[in-house]
Amino acid sequence: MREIPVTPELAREHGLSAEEFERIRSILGRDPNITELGIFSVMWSEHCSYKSSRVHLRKFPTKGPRVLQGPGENAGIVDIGDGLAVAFKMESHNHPSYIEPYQGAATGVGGILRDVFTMGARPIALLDSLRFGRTDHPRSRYLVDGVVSGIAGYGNCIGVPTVGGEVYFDECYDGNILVNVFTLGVVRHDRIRRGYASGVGNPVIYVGSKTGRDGIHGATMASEEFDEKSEEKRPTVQVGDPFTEKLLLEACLELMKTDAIVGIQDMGAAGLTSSSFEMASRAGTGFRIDLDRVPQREEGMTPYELMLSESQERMLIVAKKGREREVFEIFEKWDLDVSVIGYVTGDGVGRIRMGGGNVAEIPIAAVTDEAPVYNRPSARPESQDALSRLDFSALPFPSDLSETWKRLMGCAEMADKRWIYRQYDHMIRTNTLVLPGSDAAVLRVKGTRKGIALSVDCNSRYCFLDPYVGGMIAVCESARNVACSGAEPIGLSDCLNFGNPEKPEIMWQFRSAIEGMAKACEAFQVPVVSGNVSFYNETKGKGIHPTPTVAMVGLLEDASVRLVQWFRGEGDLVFLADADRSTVELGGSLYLNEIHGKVEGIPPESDPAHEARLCRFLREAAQRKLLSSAHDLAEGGLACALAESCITRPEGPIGAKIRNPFPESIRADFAMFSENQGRALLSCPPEKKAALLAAAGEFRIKMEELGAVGGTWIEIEGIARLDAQETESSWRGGLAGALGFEG
Amino acid sequence: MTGQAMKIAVLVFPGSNCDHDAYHALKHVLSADARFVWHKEGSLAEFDAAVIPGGFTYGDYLRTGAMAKLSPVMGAVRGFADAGGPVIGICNGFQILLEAGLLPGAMIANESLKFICDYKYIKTETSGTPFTRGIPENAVLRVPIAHYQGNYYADRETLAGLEENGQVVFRYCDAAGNVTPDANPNGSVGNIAGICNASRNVLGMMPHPERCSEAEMGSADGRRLFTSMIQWLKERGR
Amino acid sequence: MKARIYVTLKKGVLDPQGKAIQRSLSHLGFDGVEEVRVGKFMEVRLGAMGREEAEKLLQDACRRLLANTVIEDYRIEL
Amino acid sequence: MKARIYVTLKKGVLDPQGKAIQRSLSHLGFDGVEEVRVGKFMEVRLGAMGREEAEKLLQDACRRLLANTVIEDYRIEL
Ligand SMILES: Nc1ncnc2c1ncn2[C@@H]1O[C@H](COP(=O)(O)OP(=O)(O)O)[C@@H](O)[C@H]1O
Ligand SMILES: [Mg+2]
Repeated sequence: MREIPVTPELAREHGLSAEEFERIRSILGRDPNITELGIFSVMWSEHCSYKSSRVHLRKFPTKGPRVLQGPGENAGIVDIGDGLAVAFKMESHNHPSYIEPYQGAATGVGGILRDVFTMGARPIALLDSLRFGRTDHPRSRYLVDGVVSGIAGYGNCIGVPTVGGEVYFDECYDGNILVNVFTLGVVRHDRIRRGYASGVGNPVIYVGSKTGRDGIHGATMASEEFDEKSEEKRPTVQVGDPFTEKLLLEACLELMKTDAIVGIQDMGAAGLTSSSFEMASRAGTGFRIDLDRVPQREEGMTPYELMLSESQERMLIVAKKGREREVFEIFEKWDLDVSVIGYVTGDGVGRIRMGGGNVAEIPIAAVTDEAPVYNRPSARPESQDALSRLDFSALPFPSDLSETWKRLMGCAEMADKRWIYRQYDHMIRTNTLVLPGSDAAVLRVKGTRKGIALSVDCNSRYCFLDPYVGGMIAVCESARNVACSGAEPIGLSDCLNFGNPEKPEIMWQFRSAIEGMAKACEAFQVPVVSGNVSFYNETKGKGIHPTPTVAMVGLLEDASVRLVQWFRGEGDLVFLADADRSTVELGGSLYLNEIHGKVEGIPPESDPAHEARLCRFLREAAQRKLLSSAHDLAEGGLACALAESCITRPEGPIGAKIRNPFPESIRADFAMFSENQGRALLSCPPEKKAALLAAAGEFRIKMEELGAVGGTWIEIEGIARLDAQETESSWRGGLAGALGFEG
Repeated sequence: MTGQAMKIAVLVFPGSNCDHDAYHALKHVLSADARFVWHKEGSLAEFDAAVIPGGFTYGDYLRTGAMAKLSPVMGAVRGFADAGGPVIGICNGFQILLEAGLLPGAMIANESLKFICDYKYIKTETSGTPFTRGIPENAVLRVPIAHYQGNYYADRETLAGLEENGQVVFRYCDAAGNVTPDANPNGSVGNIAGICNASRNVLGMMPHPERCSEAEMGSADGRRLFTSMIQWLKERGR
Repeated sequence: MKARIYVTLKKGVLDPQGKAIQRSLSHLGFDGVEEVRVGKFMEVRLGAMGREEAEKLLQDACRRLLANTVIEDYRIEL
Repeated sequence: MKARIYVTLKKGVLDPQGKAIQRSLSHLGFDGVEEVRVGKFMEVRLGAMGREEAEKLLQDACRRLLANTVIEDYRIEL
């Protein structure tokens, strides 16, 4: 085999800076060979090393009485009592999904599932958070169709329900779509497994699919900006095989019932490299592996290719010495490849051999702990000022408020998402108590009375206008969604999608968003237990809106008290739970964007302390069974939330009549669509009114009785009204209509 | 109850994924003695009934159910059915029964070429099967579907035979029980959602009764199929 | 030895995929395409064996697994 | 005019279907089948047009819709 000479240029092509290359040479005391260069480059890529984000990620609260595993492992784990816990994580597959939407999204699902079942948990739910370019962008239709089919193709086949998500369309994602996928699994405390390569002499076992030349450089690809040439990187596309992953899932869970293994980790980004080095690093050990023993799909693969391949559906296991037979029997039963490829050593060095010779020899700690950490310069760009200077009084008043209201209900952002979630099996495993379509999905935990509520949220317009406030709101909104189902937020995972971190203004967005999120987490006392960072979401220098998506996990001790967002029936009273204030918030609002074509202004004020109280109140009201429904107010404000509570009911639409809670001095369009935070629209039977108001008082939540459910009109007295049936049909067809799909 | 609960096999193929759901419904909701049976088993002799659950056996690669029909356990299913044992194939289980020739016809992709997961209504066309004996004819059930290939096809002759013998068990309909093109989610010929064999002891259906066997899941209509079957077994005796 | 197997839907069996492709093509302005039928195409690598043996083996494989003769025809090319 | 289009996975791209089929065949005792790669095969009926025009049209259709050139190759037969 001809050795490729390693030069500083080659290092640069691998995404390593001159300083980083020097550092590698000084660590090794010599020039790295090509395989070693490859290993360093993927391990020190943004994707694996978090080199630009680490200093800021430390600001998140990650501890709490329920936390069994915080960030640093493949997934975070939070206790839900009764000896059970939930393991969960969110991850991005943005770049691969732009290049090949079906396979990119599919392998994104495959990857996040492995992250969760490698911890010993059985995945029971998926969420998808999607962002595409304008609905009329020539590529959007193709991308939406491909991404949704890809998620469906993988998730449905492996049998994990996709129970919720979100989708947005904005010009800023034209060239950089976001595909973030979240998985949650349930695990018994005593079955939790971690990625540790401990015990000198223990065998290192490769299981799953054979290795091919898939996605080599996938990890570094995720850390590079897009340019014209990215279309040429195509052969690195990985193809998902959900069937094999289903076998892998069952085999791994079967294996984890035994105590034959000491550690396990999936081979995700940077494949064999990251799994082997990270497992040894956590355990403070070393390893020796022989690449000739790696099951291979293609001929003539080099050590470089074998170490960097991102072939899917593979795991690395460290078993107890002498227990190999048990591992083999299980994987052979499930028709999967299994091979002992090496063993654990005690000297802290990773030694990789092939063809009888050493092909790489690297001190583990040098690759992991000594990875570069950057505190990159950050600066608020002056262009932010102009954004906040919008003169709202100059906005034209709509000629027909009812028509404007109806138009908002049918726009892609508000419209029914059924076209998407109908393609996902959201019922399999028979746990989904609240199906997609409400603020949060609720799943039962079989064998207990408990329920898990899930929601993923981020309003990136707010984040664009003020990343600190936007980050805070993302956390508050996801918590509110979960609380509207009656659950207590107990932990979250995030996916931080940003532009190029080498630009100070992007770094400013990033750190501000994190600080805002951290502030809100503290108010809720909700820990961040896992997450993911995706930088370089830029095309030709144009970045996306900062998009820190938040997936919130909530717990209901008694799932039978769960709530949904739609009104139950005639005669129920309608209340607005609010903070004590009457300002108008239109900065970054849906109304401003959709009707006036502007993303400007100051985003709504967020008061995490109030939000936390509101959530406690909602949970308490659910527990005392005081409510018929609870719906959080978000995009489109009170008017849109009211209409949603009327038309999203599975039984068909119903009307409601309420009064305008804002003072008359405020413009009617502003009052209707103002996006004040910390509000929820509630309904209850008249006989529970007194008890409900008393409960609100206990939590210092302002409650305004606005009206009642009934009739066929959705009406805000004296301002506007909609025919419930008509509104429902424009809402229902809005998404497919905007994208030109058949409903 | 004559003491012992009915012993029901829930077959497990590589890629089955509604196996746990069927097991849960039978065991925990209906208190039957449900057992998983691995696809390499060659006999069902000890069982009173067999369920072929939904899923993506062999990834649905090539054709749905194509590779699963070759598993050893399918030989046992054939023998079990020939001897009059009740067999119910749900979703992918239905597709396997078609591929194996235990039921006539074939499945092609939904007309929309999209996977569809949703609640639908089906009309019970006959009470003359072990699975529907407790459900009045024309009764409308609310049941979920979840499939990409549920577009039932049979040639004209086969279809005529099915209709004549009353082997069409369920058809997609609207909430009021009208069998209309609008109520047909996938393009199935004659709105067919489920059929049985000539001896009426093998049922294949695309909707998922195991997913709607408990009220808290949104509908308990599916439970009626399982209770019918268990009642039938009891009356038949061992 | 290499072989090719073509599996096509029988005449008269609805082909939703073909229909959808035809429709998409016509939306894209490819009006000249009047009909599309989608089939499967398998490239098979066989171990050392004679032509006749190969033919027999593949016939058998098609009947037992590769094609569903209720709705599909197949053709083998050696 | 009739045309045929063959769409196959690029070399090196994983073919989960082919893999599973090969394994099933080998379980069935068809040991002689060493590898299976699955592709698509489309039979297209074209309106009245010349050969050259047809070739051009189908090339275009393949690139824009019928093949996913990120992972697939295609071949047109007129
Ligand atoms: N991409 C998606 N995948 C699955 N479900 C989705 C997706 N987008 C939206 N949904 C579901 O549709 C419903 C409405 O979504 P959305 O308008 O984003 O809710 P909210 O404003 O309350 O966060 C929710 O139940 C959500 O889970
Ligand atoms: Mg909401």
